Amino acid sequence: MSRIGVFVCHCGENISRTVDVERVAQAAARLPGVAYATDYKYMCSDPGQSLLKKAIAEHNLDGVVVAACSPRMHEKTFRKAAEATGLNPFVCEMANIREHCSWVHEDREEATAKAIDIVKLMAARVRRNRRLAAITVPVTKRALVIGGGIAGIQAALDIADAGHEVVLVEREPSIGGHMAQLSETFPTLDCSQCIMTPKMVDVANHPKITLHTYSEIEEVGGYIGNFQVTVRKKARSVDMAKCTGCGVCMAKCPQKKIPNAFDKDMGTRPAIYVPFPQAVPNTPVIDRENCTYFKSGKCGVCAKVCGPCAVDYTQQDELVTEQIGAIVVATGFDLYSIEPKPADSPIQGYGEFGYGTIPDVIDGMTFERLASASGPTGGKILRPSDGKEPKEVVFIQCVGSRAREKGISYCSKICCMYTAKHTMLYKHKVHDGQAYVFFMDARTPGKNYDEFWRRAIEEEEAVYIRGMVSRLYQKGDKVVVMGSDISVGIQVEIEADLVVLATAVQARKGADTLAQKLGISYDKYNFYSEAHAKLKPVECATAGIYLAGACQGPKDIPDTVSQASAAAAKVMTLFAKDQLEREPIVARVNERFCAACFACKKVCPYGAVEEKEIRDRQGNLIRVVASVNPGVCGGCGTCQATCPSKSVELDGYTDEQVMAMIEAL
Amino acid sequence: MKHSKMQLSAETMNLGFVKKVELLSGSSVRRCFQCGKCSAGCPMRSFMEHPPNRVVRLLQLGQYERVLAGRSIWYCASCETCSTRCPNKVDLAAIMDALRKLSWDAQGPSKESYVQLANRLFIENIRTYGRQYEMRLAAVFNVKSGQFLKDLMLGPKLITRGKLRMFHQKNRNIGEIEKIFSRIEEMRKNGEAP
Amino acid sequence: MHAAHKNHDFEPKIAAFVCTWCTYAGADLAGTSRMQYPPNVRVLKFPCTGRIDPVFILRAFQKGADGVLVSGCHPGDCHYMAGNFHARRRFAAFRQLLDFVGVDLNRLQFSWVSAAEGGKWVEVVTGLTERVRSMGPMREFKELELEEQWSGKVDTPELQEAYEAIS
Amino acid sequence: MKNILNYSYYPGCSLHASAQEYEASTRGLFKALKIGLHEVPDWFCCGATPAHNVDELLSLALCAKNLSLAENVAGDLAVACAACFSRLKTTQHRLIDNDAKRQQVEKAIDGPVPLGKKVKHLLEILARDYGLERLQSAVQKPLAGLKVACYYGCLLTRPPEVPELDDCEAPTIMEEVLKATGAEPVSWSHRMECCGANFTLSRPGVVLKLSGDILASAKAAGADCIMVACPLCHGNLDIRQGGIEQASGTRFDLPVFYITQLLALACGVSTERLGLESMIVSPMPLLREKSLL
Ligand SMILES: Cc1cc2nc3c(=O)[nH]c(=O)nc-3n(C[C@H](O)[C@H](O)[C@H](O)COP(=O)(O)OP(=O)(O)OC[C@H]3O[C@@H](n4cnc5c(N)ncnc54)[C@H](O)[C@@H]3O)c2cc1C
Ligand SMILES: Cc1cc2nc3c(=O)[nH]c(=O)nc-3n(C[C@H](O)[C@H](O)[C@H](O)COP(=O)(O)OP(=O)(O)OC[C@H]3O[C@@H](n4cnc5c(N)ncnc54)[C@H](O)[C@@H]3O)c2cc1C
Ligand code: SF4
Ligand code: SF4
Ligand code: SF4
Ligand code: SF4
Ligand code: SF4
Ligand code: SF4
Ligand code: SF4
Ligand code: SF4
Repeated sequence: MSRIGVFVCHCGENISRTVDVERVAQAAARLPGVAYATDYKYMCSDPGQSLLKKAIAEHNLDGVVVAACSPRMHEKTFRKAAEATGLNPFVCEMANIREHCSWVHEDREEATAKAIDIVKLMAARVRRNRRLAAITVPVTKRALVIGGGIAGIQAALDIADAGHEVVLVEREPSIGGHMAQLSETFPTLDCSQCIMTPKMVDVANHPKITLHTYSEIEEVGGYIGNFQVTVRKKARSVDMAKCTGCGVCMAKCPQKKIPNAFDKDMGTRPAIYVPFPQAVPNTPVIDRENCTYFKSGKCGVCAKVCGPCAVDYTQQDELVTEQIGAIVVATGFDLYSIEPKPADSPIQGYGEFGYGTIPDVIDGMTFERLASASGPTGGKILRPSDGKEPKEVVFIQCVGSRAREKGISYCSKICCMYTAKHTMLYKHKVHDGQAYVFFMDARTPGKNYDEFWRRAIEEEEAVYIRGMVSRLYQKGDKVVVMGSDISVGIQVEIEADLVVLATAVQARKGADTLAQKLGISYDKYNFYSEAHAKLKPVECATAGIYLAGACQGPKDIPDTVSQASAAAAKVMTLFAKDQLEREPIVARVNERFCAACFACKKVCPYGAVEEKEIRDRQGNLIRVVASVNPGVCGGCGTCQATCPSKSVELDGYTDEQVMAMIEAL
Repeated sequence: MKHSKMQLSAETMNLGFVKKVELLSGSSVRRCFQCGKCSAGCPMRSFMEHPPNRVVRLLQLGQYERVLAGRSIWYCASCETCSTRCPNKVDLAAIMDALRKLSWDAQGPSKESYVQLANRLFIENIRTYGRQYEMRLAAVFNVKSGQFLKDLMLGPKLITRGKLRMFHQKNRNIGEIEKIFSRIEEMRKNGEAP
Repeated sequence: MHAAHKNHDFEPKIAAFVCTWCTYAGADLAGTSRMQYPPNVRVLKFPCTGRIDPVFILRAFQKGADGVLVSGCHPGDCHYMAGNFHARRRFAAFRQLLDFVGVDLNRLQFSWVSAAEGGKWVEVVTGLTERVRSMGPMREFKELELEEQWSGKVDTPELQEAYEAIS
Repeated sequence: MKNILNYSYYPGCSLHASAQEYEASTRGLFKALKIGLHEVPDWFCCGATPAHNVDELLSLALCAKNLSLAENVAGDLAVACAACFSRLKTTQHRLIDNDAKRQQVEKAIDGPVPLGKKVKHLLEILARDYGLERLQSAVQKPLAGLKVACYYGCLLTRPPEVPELDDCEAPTIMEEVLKATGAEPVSWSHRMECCGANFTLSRPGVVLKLSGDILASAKAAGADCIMVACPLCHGNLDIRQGGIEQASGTRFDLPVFYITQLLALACGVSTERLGLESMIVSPMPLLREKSLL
């Protein structure tokens, strides 16, 4: 740029009170490359902007410096004005002589000298500015939702209701996630299945939703607006198109004794099964590990009894590739198990609670199944060892949670509430029973939550004991609980019929593998990381990928659903445009000089640097160089500062521009 | 002091003492969040006036006099149950050791004299004989504690079964043990050891 | 309030390399709050401290700066997630290099100033200005024509090491 | 595999006094199994609980001294007493990454601390080095029908990072060794509760309570006898059993065997070498009843 215009603003008196603006303009006019300089009372006002536009046209300017307030205030304003005259907006820059000068200095001489320097720096920079074109990328308006728990279901329905296509991928044979296993839910005690199943059916029937159950993400490529996702549809051994869901196969399957994981192994299921009666889709799968046919080639009963001939033992895994514009990750959580940990595990576990050797020590989810009307006991609280109704039930909170050395250091957030719920459900079902809860703190910071907890104590007569339990052991048909009440300072011993452990919420096993496929980050516990804890709680730092539910951290249903709807809204915001436009502050690689050391690739926080193969006309590989994907690059410039051969440059902050400013110091 | 109000201020909280405990025990006191798991499993709880979790709590508040004045620390059996099960790896057993040492060095402001006496005799025994000499240990303890009749019935039984030796075993290299004791004393005098 | 204007024998020039999201905004806040500080500082804006090449600092010293300030977001607050982290690692290695070539490290300051810390910006700038003023002008380095060596080529073992330390 | 196992051996004070049956049966058993035991000459008391109770440095120095004496005898260091074992291992554990402490100790004993010397409890040697299968095949007289409560006490497993013998909450090593003899371990609740060893002298009342609970629990679980791997536990459960019975008014009549006594018995070591007559609660009626003599 060699015909730069400098416009010095008085900002009423805000600048001119301490800075001699006329002298600044005069000095600016003498700077190399400056063709025109003036000052004006209010540059951002309409007349001010007109003045700028007129000057550009009249003096044939090819660069602009507005010496005024902070660019954070008005850079957009002046770039737009410049653009209106046909100038490239990125050759217009602001020199901040207000926030950084007139407002922070009193001495007129000094302030004026500094203002001149500031203008000088910016003019030197603008001389080297390039015309940049805003970057646009097309948007595929089709969302992928990974995980079909309440989070995934809510997000999928919201996006689909907005009229966009959704692909929902669920690993299990049915959607529903943990919520489908719950009995009644705090803080209102409504039946989980009653509020959940209609939503599951809506997903199945929604014309905009493609549901892949019993499926996993195989591969993810591309970037915001343009992902390619390959889904592995595992072989169900049942043709979904033919199956009517009549259930005859399940009734006739001779393999009936397989522990039912959905019921926490308390009941059994056949080898061809749906996880629970309200499953969506209601199409069975054959559990090949336990099916006689797959183990020994015999049986084949289900195929014989199936009227529509839906059973297909030869079915193979199928790979489907989907074009996707945005991804919502909603893969939920796992529960911490108190089983012994392998020797190399950094956490020790809870041997003192019986390692699953005491049958009447169960976890919270098992209690949910016991309390659930559709559970293995039909909603009666009966203990696993002998099927008797327990009269003294002890609940222990924070098992695995908040235990930095034995388990994990965070609070699982939901167990205080669900334990309070459990004591109530128990009291509702066993009127003459007594519930005890060992706890450290009651963390109930939600709407109507503390009231709920207090109700458990005051109305349902649960006895809360502030203190933890050292050990559990079997004594006859009782489980002895060795605890302490720290308020009284005395040890407490309870001979319980049933002990329920509120085990911690943990990240999904394998969450890190999925994160690596998606290129998103996760914390040290393998929960997915949001881009900003407060202001971008549903976005991943990787553009175009959003988070919903417990995969991001322990969450109850209200929080999960809020986040899922928020993630859906973010997807819709993205889909509201056909093209994505973004500031062209992105890095570019000079392929001729790139030494292929990939130092840039290592430091890039966005994974924007790819390895690009350069081939000759015959297609022979000549060499590999770095290449920045402009759709992904965040524009931090770390690569450039890192590149030892200076082969990558950040547009808008090139070495040339920076050096010019330094020269002008 | 037992029931007097805790007056907390930067002066009354003796955190310097707590630092010493932390240094000696190699275990943080602040990590404890008062879950009470230590106290729940402590076999000696019923003999202590402050349960283990409260010992840590009092340290957190810099109220070490209250801890040392009581007999809790002397009634800890060093069974390591608390340290093993603490969710935060507060090494309470080591903290108890540290507190006993500090109390011991300060000539034991604590009430529990029998345990201290037994410890002292045990250590003296090592210094003199190199090994434990159970007969002397028991005899001297009984004399010094004034409990002449205690375990009277056991002694003869043990002797007839050959379990109590009338004469002690002495090491040939007994001089070395004395050297270890005196080197440690020397180091302490020079401030080279805690 | 800035002390009444005094005539100093020497007014140093301070170059401040700052990130746009945190420190630049922090300096803006100092302005909107009308805080006062010495006018010796010249601000160069970068998207992120991660963009700041150690060579810029050397060049600034050569081109007349008597002191250099590098300031960005607090650790963990980087707008680009990890840019300032890489910058920190790079500068740690770089300080040794500067020391090696004979720059008094008191002339160079790294700091974290967030968008909410107008006061801290004032403190940092004032502190550095006063310190450098008392040290006198930076002659040594300007006189050295090290330009060739500092053009960013990896031809000194120190720089090589500095780069390797980054990965 | 070469089957000759050789160890340096630290018996500890009790084995030369109140626990002489432990010493005798250990020697008898190891001889029968052809495992070499070479006593460290002129070892000192490890300091046991009283030393670390009030003077960590002294405790570490005493153990360090013993470790350095043991350096002169080849082989891993075999230890019979759970308390000595715990103290020696603790010393190594505390000094391995604490240079300052290590230097203090080195100064106190005027020499280096052999942190690399492997310290092993007899249980570990029998179950792991010798091996359960070989142990089983060495058994000549299976202890069929004998119901045994295996008592671990505190220090064999706690704190987990020190003994590294077995899981700190659900250990099985004693039961496994016992099963090799053909006896039957009972499942009971108090196998890792504290017996109050530290208060034997000063506060016998404590022992009466803690050890009483242990005896009661073993009895309730249907045990014929108790097996221990520590002379201090033995002292409380055996020597004090009469006192406990008197105080609680319950009759237990539970002989308390050392692990090596039962193993040696099963391996056909002559009963004269088991020190059975030294036990305060005589095991003779039980052994006769089960036809094990
Ligand atoms: C015992 C217990 C009681 C509770 N009670 C209540 C209550 O009363 N009230 C309340 O508000 N909250 C309660 N909660 C919390 C509630 O369960 C969670 O808030 C909720 O389930 C979180 O939903 P989600 O969709 O995020 O995760 P999930 O329910 O875990 O769903 C995740 C889904 O993703 C699928 N998936 C996982 N990985 C993959 C993959 N790689 N590819 C494809 N699919 C995948 C899973 O199969 C699953 O279907 C309770 C929790 C527990 C443990
Ligand atoms: C002391 C304190 C410290 C905190 N610290 C933290 C923290 O460290 N981290 C954190 O995450 N959160 C913190 N918070 C919580 C945080 O302040 C709130 O979460 C957040 O401010 C809520 O934002 P809001 O927009 O919902 O409500 P508000 O901030 O209350 O905004 C509501 C706005 O609506 C306007 N308004 C009200 N009524 C009307 C009307 N009728 N018509 C038009 N306008 C109206 C109000 O003037 C106001 O501007 C803190 C809160 C407090 C009190
Ligand atoms: S596979 Fe066949 S038998 Fe089984 S549910 Fe489907 S249609 Fe019915
Ligand atoms: S083939 Fe397998 S799934 Fe089908 S009925 Fe037989 S066992 Fe059941
Ligand atoms: S929610 Fe309650 S029970 Fe769960 S970890 Fe947090 S404090 Fe413990
Ligand atoms: S750092 Fe530079 S040379 Fe190395 S791969 Fe990246 S662009 Fe190429
Ligand atoms: S500028 Fe930043 S985001 Fe872009 S490629 Fe370089 S390092 Fe990656
Ligand atoms: S177990 Fe640990 S955290 Fe809990 S009260 Fe005891 S010392 Fe504190
Ligand atoms: S080590 Fe001491 S405080 Fe800890 S549980 Fe044992 S006796 Fe109690
Ligand atoms: S947030 Fe980070 S990246 Fe952003 S400007 Fe600050 S230091 Fe740089």
